[in-house]
Amino acid sequence: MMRILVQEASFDVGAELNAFQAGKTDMGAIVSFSGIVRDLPEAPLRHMLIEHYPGMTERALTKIAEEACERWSLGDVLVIHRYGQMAPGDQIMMVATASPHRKDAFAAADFLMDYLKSRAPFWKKEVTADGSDWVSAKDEDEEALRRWKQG
Amino acid sequence: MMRILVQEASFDVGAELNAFQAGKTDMGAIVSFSGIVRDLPEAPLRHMLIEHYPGMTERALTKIAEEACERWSLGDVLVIHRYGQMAPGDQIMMVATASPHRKDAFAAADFLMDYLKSRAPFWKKEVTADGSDWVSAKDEDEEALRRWKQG
Amino acid sequence: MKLDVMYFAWVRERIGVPRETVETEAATVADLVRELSAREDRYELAFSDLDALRVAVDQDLTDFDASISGAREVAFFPPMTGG
Amino acid sequence: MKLDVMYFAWVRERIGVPRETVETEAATVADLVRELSAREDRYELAFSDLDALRVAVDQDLTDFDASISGAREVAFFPPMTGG
Repeated sequence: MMRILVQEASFDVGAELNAFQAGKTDMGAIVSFSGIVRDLPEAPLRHMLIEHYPGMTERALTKIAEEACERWSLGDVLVIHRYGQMAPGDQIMMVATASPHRKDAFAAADFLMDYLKSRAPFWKKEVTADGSDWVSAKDEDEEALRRWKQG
Repeated sequence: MMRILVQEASFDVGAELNAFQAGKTDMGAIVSFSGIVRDLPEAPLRHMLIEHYPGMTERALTKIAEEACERWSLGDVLVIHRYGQMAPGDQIMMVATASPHRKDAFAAADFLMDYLKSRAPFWKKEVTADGSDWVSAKDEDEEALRRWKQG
Repeated sequence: MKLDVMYFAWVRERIGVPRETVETEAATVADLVRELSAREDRYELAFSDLDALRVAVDQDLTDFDASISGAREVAFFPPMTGG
Repeated sequence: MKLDVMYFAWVRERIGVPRETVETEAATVADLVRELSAREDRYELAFSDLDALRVAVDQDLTDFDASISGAREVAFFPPMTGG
């Protein structure tokens, strides 16, 4: 079971978490991650723009969620990721995992985030008073993937 | 910054997560864990009773949260844990962590759960049609603590 | 000295009370356990397997060798199962 | 063959269009890159450092050695920065 949403509209992370949890009496453990647009200490952020690759995005997220379901005992997976224009403090995305075991719920959410970050086709651009810049990928994000690469 | 609540009353995990996130424009990453009363496959659960040690509970949770704040870069920590009687599907507890870095938010929430589970004075009793039983601590919960025991 | 002794979960059920005040000169938790166990069967039963028990002195988790001199409260309970 | 070629983020900005249809007989992604780079400066500039680029063929992430025979769409973009 999984639900993947790629949308421009904002969403209510609390309402989504409640809906995700509802009726899960066979799952004791729910982990959620939410990503929020951070303001920049140097130059105040006017807004963030997120570009994505329609079609491939849903495909990549589904593959990542399917792999998580193969690796861990999960009852449900939720991924919501926005694109378009966002202000500081706005919700960018969330993932949630439900499992009978807390270790599985944690590991799967951590895995989903690592893969989503470097393998789902989203690109962030930060717009400040000084201009705009595409956010660079970090070496540590590629390294984070290596942790999951062998059994 | 931290907020520790030990209460009999139920709570709305979504509303708590939204309140926790609100105004955190300097924290990009929020992780939450929620624990739900699981039904039992063998004998349907009538209810779960959680006993605690008033005074020591708050003290233990505060110490655990303080240690998490020393180990990782956290902007905020939330712990809510209920005691008393709960039905299958009810919320037992939640923790949430906010950090500029997703790795810190994940590690701290995972750490909080491991310590809360074996070091905060809560005891669960399951009541079914067949009678009632105190839940036994699991060896794996003690083992989970060892992961955090050296730098 | 006067000491508040508290019991939780199945320890409480076996002892039959959640807390009591005892008059004791025990120097350590282990001494206190011996004193109580000598009193009545219900204590001896509750304290029969110390590996299955945990103890807190003044609300800090500790072990059975810990001193209780000057302590206000000592609590006995099984391993915790929160979360 | 006719191929939809798509560009994202700063690759799109350098090339100047988000997508275009090209007529090509290129066998691999690398061949296609050479073909496009030979056309105009804006392509040569966008493709000047292949280490800084990622490629997807028919919406699957792959590498520059990948075959594009029979492919419908090829997309070029910088490393992803979602989450």
